[in-house]
Amino acid sequence: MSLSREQIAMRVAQELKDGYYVNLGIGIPTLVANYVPKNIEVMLQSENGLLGMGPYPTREQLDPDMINAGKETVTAISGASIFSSAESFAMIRGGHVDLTVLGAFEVDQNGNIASYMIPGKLVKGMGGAMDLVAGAQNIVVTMTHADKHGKSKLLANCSLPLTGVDCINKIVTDLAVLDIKNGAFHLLERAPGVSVNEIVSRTEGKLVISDNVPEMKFV
Amino acid sequence: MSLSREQIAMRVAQELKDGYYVNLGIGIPTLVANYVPKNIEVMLQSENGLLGMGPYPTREQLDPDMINAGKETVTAISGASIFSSAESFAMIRGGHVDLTVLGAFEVDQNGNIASYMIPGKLVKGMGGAMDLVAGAQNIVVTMTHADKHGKSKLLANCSLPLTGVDCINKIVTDLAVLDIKNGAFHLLERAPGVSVNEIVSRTEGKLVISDNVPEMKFV
Amino acid sequence: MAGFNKVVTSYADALSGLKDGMTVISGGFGLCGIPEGLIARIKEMGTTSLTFVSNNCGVDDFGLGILLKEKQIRKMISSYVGENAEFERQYLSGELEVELTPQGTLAEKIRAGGAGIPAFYTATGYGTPVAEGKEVKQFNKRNYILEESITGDFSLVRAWKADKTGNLVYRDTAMNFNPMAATAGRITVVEVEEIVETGSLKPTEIHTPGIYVDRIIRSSFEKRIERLTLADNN
Amino acid sequence: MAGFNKVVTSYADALSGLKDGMTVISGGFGLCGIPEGLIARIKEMGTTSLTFVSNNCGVDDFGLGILLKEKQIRKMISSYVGENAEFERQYLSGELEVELTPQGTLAEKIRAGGAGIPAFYTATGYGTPVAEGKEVKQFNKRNYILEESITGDFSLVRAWKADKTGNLVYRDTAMNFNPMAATAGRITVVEVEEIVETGSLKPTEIHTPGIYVDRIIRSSFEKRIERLTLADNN
Repeated sequence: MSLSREQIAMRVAQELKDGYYVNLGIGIPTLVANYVPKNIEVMLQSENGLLGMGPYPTREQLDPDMINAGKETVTAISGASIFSSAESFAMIRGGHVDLTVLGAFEVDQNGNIASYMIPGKLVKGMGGAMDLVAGAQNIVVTMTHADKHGKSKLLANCSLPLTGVDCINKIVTDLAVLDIKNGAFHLLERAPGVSVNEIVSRTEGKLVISDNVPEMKFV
Repeated sequence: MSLSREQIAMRVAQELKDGYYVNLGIGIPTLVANYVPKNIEVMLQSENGLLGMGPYPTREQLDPDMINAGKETVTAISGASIFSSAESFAMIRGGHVDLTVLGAFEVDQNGNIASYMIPGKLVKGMGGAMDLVAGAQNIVVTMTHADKHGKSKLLANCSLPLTGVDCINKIVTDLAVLDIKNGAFHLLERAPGVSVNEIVSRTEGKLVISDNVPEMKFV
Repeated sequence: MAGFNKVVTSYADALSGLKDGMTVISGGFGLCGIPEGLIARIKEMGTTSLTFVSNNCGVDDFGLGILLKEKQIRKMISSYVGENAEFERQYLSGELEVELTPQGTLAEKIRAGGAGIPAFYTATGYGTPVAEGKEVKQFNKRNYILEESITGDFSLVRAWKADKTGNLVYRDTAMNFNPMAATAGRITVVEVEEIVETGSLKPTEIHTPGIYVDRIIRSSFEKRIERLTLADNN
Repeated sequence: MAGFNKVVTSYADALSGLKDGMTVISGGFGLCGIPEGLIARIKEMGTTSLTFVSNNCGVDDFGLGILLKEKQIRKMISSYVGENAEFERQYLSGELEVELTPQGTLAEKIRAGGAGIPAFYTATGYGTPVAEGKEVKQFNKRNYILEESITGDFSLVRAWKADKTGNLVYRDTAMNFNPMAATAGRITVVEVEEIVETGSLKPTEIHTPGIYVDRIIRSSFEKRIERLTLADNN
């Protein structure tokens, strides 16, 4: 059975390591913060200028001057720092953020990503997504494996305008965990109860499958 | 009679305007701070990262962590700010400093300046001089009109390696105040008791002289 | 002797010299840290054909949205411009020109403008629509595009505290684009919550040195929240 | 679980991994704000063929001068290298390579290195020996030269206070090149006067966010004064 949004977030959270600085995009990536393993510490970076983002505020803590990159009211944890947008993207562009998790419309077998623009629909802008995919050491893309019509989002070549080229090497979908290398998707894990055949049928790009593809494990 | 170092500094101080942010180089330029007209306020920038430099400290104020760009111990005035070298040169390169006063070995009629290197002698480095001449809105060069052998320092073409090109438009020497424009020095004022002829004889570059060249005035 | 007292007491003085067709850089991220009173005053002035450089464009009835509504903005240079129905209408009808710029590139373009750097290379946007028409160069076998800096005729900044000489301190994430905006305006106008005695801000705790600031006006702020999110138990 | 505790208690740990031939960026201006103990430790380690990126090179018996004396430095990238007789001797004899870089360009090259910007244009040095071999480009009819960024295998930083997560505050003009150095090292080591409780530094008053810092060591400092100047009546 395909994973829920929460389960995708839980699987992504297994990619976190102790001491990581992490930028979480809007949507499923935001949920990852709820599943940080108990035995590690990570610090969340929000690209509007906050390192050490905490949970949503109580009514008493609520402050219009404390928001995250999704424009939600938030808090800061002990050890947080606050800085300008130029400093924030110096961190991101300079490769100091250990892991970025973000959503996408499409990813292709060459590590290209399309996530900000569907021609014909209103263009709202890329925000910080282009900087994040160009700058992060490590990127995990979260998305559904196929759209609601069953059309694959893991393609040979992205059809939409790109957010970045040759920058994605890990994807967690509702069906599978995959690496991208040498011009192909490599199937690493499948969602519990999902067959390799189903993943094959939902993947348009070149897919490399080893003899034994384990099911994802959730603790 | 030619001006003393103090008199050169006094004349340069007349170029200051109320509200000016000013960077003063080492040597005669440093003395300018002693002659700021009583009815105006200026703020001194020191390129190691201090805006609002104050006088030398008393023994009680002395602090090894408070120095100026000449590595001298200094103080900060009320309203001072302290910042990184990158921020300091953002101010300088970005044209936010209103006036820079610095010394030179040579200046030529095209506004080129040579001030950091004499081939054959040890090269100690340009420090911030190249940034200052490239970035300041307004530059006053102070120097003796000729060297001790009587050789002019106001040339048709600088002979030494340049610190900057086409950037100097005002010079205060021990003999005269001059502008540089349209490929020539323009004599504006002469030191008290110094004849136009003496200035002509000590100026190698093209010199434009109006009918009446007033003596400098000191209040 | 005015010296370094940059405080003005009217919005007319604060925005004196702002004219049709000028480029204005504004701090703010969403509705957080925006110069509310200066924007409202531009609405009153009726200045038109403005180019605004701002990460976002407000909402329909707040922030830069109120200038859009009055058709005072000709062009927006922004990274994200959702949340605004009037924006959408003007953009689709061709009344409004939009130059979408990645957020980090936008921040760096404004910083570079203030710092006298006319252009810099970045990997951000290489191979995407953002790279169209831009020079590409390789460094260490990676491709980068050349991005030019931005300066403004005016910069509008919102800060928390200022002293009279223009030294500024920002409050929490209301800082965002404001420090860069402060450096890149030919005339930089700052709207603050509080004017403090000169000398009361510690020199190493000043976010924006006064050298960048031309005019300061004290104001109070609505500080509208765009997305109110609270802890579960609230 | 180490989490974000970056404090080390020995210089051996602080400089673990430093090897012959590496590039090291060091904060400091003259003798002000230099990482005294880290430099002394490199002397003890005997690491050689180092390239040092530092505005100055100390004096004969203090600062980077002590590494020069031991011939541990192969190359200096600096803006000003006077005040040092041994430096002069090695430079004139060809033992020491020197790359003179304008001070503002040096600061910006290190900042760019930390910020993922491989190169930028500046007017500084155009038409001078500094411009030799560099690309020239016009923007708004003015000539600029292309300068490439600098990164280091190690950065050595001196700060005043750090919390355990590496958030740093500098003291007065001992700040100088330290904030840029902190961003541009593959491994950034910070020597501090005081380690404070995490949470005791106000988030908006932190000069260097901890994300740039890998190791912190507490030390005490001689803080030698290079040019003692006192008010006239002293």
